[in-house]
Amino acid sequence: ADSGTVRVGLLVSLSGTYAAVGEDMRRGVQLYLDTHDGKLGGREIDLVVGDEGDGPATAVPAAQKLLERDRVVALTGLVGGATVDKVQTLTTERKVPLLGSNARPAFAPVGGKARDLGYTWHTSYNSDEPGIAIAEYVKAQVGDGTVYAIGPDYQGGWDELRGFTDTFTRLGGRLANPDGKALFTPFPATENFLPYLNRAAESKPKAVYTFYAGAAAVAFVKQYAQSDLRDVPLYAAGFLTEGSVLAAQGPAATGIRNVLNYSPTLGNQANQEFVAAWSAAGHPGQPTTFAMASYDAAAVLDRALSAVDGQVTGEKLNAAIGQVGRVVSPRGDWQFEPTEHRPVQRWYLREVKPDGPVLSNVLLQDLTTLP
Amino acid sequence: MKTVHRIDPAGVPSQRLPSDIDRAHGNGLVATGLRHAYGRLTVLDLDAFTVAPGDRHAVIGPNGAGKSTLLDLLAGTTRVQAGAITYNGQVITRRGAAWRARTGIGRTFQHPIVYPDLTVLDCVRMGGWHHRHHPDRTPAEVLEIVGLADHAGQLAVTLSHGHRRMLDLAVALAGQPRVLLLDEPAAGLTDTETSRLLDILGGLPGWMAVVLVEHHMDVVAALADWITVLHNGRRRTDGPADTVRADPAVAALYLGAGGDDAAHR
Amino acid sequence: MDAYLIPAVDGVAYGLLLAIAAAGLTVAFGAGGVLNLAHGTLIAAGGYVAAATSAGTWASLALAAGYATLVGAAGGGVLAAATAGLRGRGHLDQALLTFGVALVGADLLTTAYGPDTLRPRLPGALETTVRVAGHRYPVDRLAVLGIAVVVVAAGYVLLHRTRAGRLVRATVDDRAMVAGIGVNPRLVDAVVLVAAGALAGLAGALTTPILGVGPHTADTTLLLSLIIVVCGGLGSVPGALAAALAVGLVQTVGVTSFPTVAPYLLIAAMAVVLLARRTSLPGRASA
Amino acid sequence: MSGRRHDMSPTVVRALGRRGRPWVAPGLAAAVVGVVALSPDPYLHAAAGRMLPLAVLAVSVAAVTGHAGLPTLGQVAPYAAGAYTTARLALAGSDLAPLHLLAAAGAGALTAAVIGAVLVRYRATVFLMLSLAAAELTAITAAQWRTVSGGTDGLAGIPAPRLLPGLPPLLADRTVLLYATVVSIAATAVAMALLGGDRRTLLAAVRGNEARAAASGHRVTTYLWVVHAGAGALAGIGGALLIHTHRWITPADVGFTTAALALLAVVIGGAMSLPGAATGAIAVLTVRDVVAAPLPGHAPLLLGSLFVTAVYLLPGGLTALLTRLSLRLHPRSAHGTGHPAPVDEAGRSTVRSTP
Amino acid sequence: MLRIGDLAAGYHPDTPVLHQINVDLAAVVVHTVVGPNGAGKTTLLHTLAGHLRPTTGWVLLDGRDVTGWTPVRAARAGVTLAPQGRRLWPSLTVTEHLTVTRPPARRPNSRTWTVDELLEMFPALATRLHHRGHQLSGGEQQMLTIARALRTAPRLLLCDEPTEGLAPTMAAHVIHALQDLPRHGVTVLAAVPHARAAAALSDTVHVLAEGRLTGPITTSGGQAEQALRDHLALTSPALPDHAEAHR
Ligand SMILES: Nc1ncnc2c1ncn2[C@@H]1O[C@H](COP(=O)(O)OP(=O)(O)OP(=O)(O)O)[C@@H](O)[C@H]1O
Ligand SMILES: Nc1ncnc2c1ncn2[C@@H]1O[C@H](COP(=O)(O)OP(=O)(O)OP(=O)(O)O)[C@@H](O)[C@H]1O
Ligand SMILES: [Mg+2]
Ligand SMILES: [Mg+2]
Repeated sequence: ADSGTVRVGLLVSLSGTYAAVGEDMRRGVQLYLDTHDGKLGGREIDLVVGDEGDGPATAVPAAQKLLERDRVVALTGLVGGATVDKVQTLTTERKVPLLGSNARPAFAPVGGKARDLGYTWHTSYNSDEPGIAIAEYVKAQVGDGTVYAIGPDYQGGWDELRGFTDTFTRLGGRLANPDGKALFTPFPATENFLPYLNRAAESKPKAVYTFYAGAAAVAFVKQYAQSDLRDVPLYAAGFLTEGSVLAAQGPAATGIRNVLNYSPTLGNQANQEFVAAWSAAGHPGQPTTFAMASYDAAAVLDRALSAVDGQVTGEKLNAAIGQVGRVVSPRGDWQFEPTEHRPVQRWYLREVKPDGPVLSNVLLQDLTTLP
Repeated sequence: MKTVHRIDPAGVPSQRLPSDIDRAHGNGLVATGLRHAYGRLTVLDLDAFTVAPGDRHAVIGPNGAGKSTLLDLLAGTTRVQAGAITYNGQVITRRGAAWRARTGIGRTFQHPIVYPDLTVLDCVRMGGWHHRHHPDRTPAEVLEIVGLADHAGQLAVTLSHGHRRMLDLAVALAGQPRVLLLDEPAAGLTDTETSRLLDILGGLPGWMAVVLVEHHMDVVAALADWITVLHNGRRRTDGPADTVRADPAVAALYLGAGGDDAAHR
Repeated sequence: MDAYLIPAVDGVAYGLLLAIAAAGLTVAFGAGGVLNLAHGTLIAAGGYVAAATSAGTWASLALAAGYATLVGAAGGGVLAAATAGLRGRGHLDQALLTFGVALVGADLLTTAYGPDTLRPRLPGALETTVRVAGHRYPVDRLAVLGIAVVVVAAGYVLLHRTRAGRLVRATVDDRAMVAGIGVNPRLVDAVVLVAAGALAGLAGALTTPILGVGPHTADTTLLLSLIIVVCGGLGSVPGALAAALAVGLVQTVGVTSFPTVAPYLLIAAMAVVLLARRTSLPGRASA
Repeated sequence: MSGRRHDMSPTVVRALGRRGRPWVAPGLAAAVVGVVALSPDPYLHAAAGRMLPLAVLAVSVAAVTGHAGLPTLGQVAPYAAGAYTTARLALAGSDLAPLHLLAAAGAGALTAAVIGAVLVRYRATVFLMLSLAAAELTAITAAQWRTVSGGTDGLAGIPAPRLLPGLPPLLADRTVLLYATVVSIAATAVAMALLGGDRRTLLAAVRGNEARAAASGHRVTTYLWVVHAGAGALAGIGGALLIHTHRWITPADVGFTTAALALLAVVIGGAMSLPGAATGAIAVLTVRDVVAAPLPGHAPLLLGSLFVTAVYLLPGGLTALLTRLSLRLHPRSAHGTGHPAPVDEAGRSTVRSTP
Repeated sequence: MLRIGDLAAGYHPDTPVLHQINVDLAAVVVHTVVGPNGAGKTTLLHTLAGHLRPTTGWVLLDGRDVTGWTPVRAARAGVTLAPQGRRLWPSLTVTEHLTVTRPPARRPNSRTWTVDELLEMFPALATRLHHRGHQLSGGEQQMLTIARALRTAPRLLLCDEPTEGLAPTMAAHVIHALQDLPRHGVTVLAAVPHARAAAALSDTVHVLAEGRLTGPITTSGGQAEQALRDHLALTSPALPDHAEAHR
């Protein structure tokens, strides 16, 4: 392999509402680089960081700068689904691989034609996967009882909840929501969930399923514990209690069962190394799925770059990414699905419990592997 | 068509003016039953008020009597709460100020601000906007008449108070009104300017109807042929100028002969 | 009955929470005429300071409220100094300045406290719930209810019943005439903004234990506060209180009763209130 | 101590603002674009091209805020109407840019006319908040009306437009930049022409004293409504350019943030100056997207600093700065601009003349 | 108390409105300034009250140099302006206007007026106590402007056209009230447009024309007006006889 310097672009939210996630993702990539002498595939890496801000309006100019000024050979990161949706067209046009490590939208067809996903990869998941993965478990828990589904009113919320409700009803489950459809709360305006929760309590559900992230997750969890629903089991996509929000939620979060592709308490060796390196780097708390997926994105680039001969171009790198095969990862090994270019991976059931002095999403059991 | 007679408080019809002929035909501005209240405070309650072409109709009365309110209602600056206004036989009660101005009802303001950011000349041009293609007089000529020609290029906001009042008059004149409502045009004017004002008003065409609210009795005396005295929003007396001015009750109420009762209400 | 009573109680409690958040803006914008778009940032600053200070004890809570108030007052002082040169240049210039300050402040806050959502710790007694008539009520909200009553009453007395409040209004109307009666209008400005800042800081300490504080806090609070202050009629404490309660009720009873149009409710309600307010018609003495 | 000497004045600044030479700005703009377009850097082309929709929106906001005297956040509604009309036309297979512009202008004017019919009856803060409601409702509707907008993630990959049938689509960044520049300058020039001369004076009169204007026969509300609707057409054109330069759209792009940036750009540019507003918008976006790029995460800091500096260094906006410079060069032209009034009744037309 | 020397003031450095103003307001009487519209009467009063900084010249208060002082200092020292154009506070009621304004604490020997005394002086206001500043009639506003100024317990009251817009009875009443002020140790300097009004108001009349102050003309009794007319006729040749004729 050639040993010239290679430029990689990292586009994450460093300001605005999603900055916490963006910061975690940056830490993940940086951690991989720091633990690998700043090299990927034997090449010196020049990591150029751009700020995604609150969405495409700021993200696209930043992406354009990374692509055209800095001429990066790969673009990774990207917090928001809308951003991925827009930046994907840019990277595809320029034949630069987009290696997303967080949200992955549905990529609606354009003008009747399906999107070209040849240059689009994700180390994360499709937004509907967590719900799909946990639905069977929840069905088993509630038996003939009903489940109340509630989430934020935006694309991410729709996808997350759809994954759950579709699978759950297909399995014969019934929603407690009066109209049989999930309830969506205005986003990001809602910070007072109590009325929704008290209203939901009237339908006497056996359990509640939800997805919220960030500030809304903090408010939701705290108010859930203060509502008439407090004794009803709460199931969630794991973002509800992932990362720094858990500390802010405090004891109110205890007992929430949630689904994600990662838990910091996973026992595999890659994870033990990862968690140890995370603590050693002085980062607060435990690593998150956001950090883990970004760490993996760096790992994918590492493997792909070592397979590229000579001058690195987007096209060559993209071809090499297609060949990386099994990726050894803190979440357990996974590999890219050949057409959709997202991981085929295992999903875990976790529960918020004290782990030593702090709360943690402790692994309860494996749920399923989604193709 | 409704004919309105002037009724004085005693119920006796007062003397007729030459212009009553117009009035009988519904020409001019006729207001009946105007009532205006702010909350529970009724500030105007006027059975009838008319001004016909050629009238020089003064409205006097103590401070707060409702004179400006009356002008505001006639000009459409304030919405009519109760009562009706017709102009040349046409009901205009619900018409806005702009509409009334275009049909020929012009006015000046007691507190003249005009258009702060415009030059004096522009102020007058905007006043005569609707006649800009066929002006009786050019804006410059109007300025000449009110004596502000030297100030034509100055911003209106920088005019002295007296000059602003003259400018307000110029703006009103540029609108080529057929009925001209003047709210204390002489207040704050010097002797020189007052006499200029008298010249201007005295030289207005005979067909024009003028309503003059004024505290300067010499100005009223020089111009008015008919005087209405308002008090607490009601018509106290009205009649030919000389008669009213000679009325001891008016003098007691308003002119100060009988002490300062005016302000004690 | 029950179906509406419970959310209505929520609504009142939430509305009073918003009233506390809007109090500072009522003073600065409503009464003092400074369109303070940094209001939300001051609240966030108060919240962060409280989150850093509070440790779940009563003493630390008191300390947190005190620090937050001080920080808010200091922020208000900065704004007072910054806007001193802008008097008479209109609301838009003030908006530009305070918005700039808000952006800078937000950046500094995330640099100092990180991008995470934090939450000040309340003493355990406040974190619990009480059961009344078969329903749960969070104790912290009930406490806020009490505090809001005190804050609003104090605000009403100060703005509407004291000379200081009248001076504030007079200064907005015609500052030169305030100088003409021997009162320095700049002093009035400064006092207004410092007081408004202190209120914002305090509001930060009081509301963020319930709602959390993060990069979004400033925007959300600012928008809600603006709606409350303008709908309530600028400068009127009772008006602001009524508007806060209305917003609270819309955001609870309204959104749960009509979930399909929930996203529109708040803004539509604001528009209806404003459209119906005759005082805002042209030529009337309004803002 | 007291306010007096500093209380100077909207009047003076306003007076200064209106003395700018109107054609200097578009000329300068064209020159700058020429330089950018000649440069070989495609990033510059794309970045510059992407700023123009907001610039056109800012011009529209300036017309309403400066000339009609109604500070507005609501012009994003016609902007959205123009953008979604264009996007839907393009996705439906109609790719003629002139048609897009026309349809967008129509949709914008219609939207603004409807909103304006209600809003122009209000003033000052209440107008501002009602226009804020218009902005928020636009963004919410866009997010909820998924069949048109594609939901909160919006639409992507919208086909590029063509200038005329048979011509290649406008794809290259440089071509898009040149096209967008021509449209923006033309739209601004038309707006300037329409809002120049006596119409400008008329609006200044209406702003200065509504009661007096009405008493001179001016249909105040109608004038303001016409300006509002006309500005809506302009905003609609901005919306069309948004689609032509970005080829994607999300509801957030027609929401509060955009509205606020446009209004602040207008303040930076000097509310009375249309080219100033466009320049202000470009300055804002340059700072946010270009200058801040090497400092990821600190765009708000730089943007905030820009706003603060602008307030202090540019009282009355860029235009007033130009005027001050030209005053310095030709001191005689200073005549009549006035100096601190003995803080006069000027700004207080609410007192009694407008009951 | 106030002495002014070589004072020039205006709004534009090149074109001062006031040129060389010299005046000594030593006598505790009612002084008036007359002059044509636009002569600079308002400018003079504003300069004295500190609302406008003189470009040259000096102002002495009891021998202390106070040139270029601020309105706040002026008001605290007992120099208060009752401005032209009724600059009231629209959002304050009549009562609030009078209560928000207070005599300064540290000026013991000035005559102070309680709110009740002022309402007695202007009874029309007493019936409008809860009206806001902009809800008053023109004349009522004028009264409140003067009442507010008196509430600061001035030693020198600067009145800009105090009787403008007042009905004759009320004007007489206000003139009477102003004439009474020197008895309480208050010096009054009133700007009036009319020679007649000036003569009716005071014995010490200053004439302002072309940026310069002449006078004072001090006459007594009925000759005042004639003396003044004669004087004005000299300074302002355009003075017509009209007004006389129309009377
Ligand atoms: N907006 C308002 N709200 C309440 N009262 C008002 C309002 N406007 C006017 N008034 C009251 O209405 C009465 C009549 O006012 P108006 O201005 O018509 O009097 P006027 O006869 O013109 O007096 P002046 O000679 O002093 O100008 C006054 O007592 C005034 O206080
Ligand atoms: N803000 C200003 N800027 C520039 N010039 C001004 C300003 N205010 C007043 N002037 C000019 O100063 C001169 C004196 O004005 P001032 O108001 O002092 O006159 P005045 O004697 O009070 O007149 P009046 O009797 O009409 O009130 C006038 O020529 C006026 O045009
Ligand atoms: Mg009046
Ligand atoms: Mg004057």
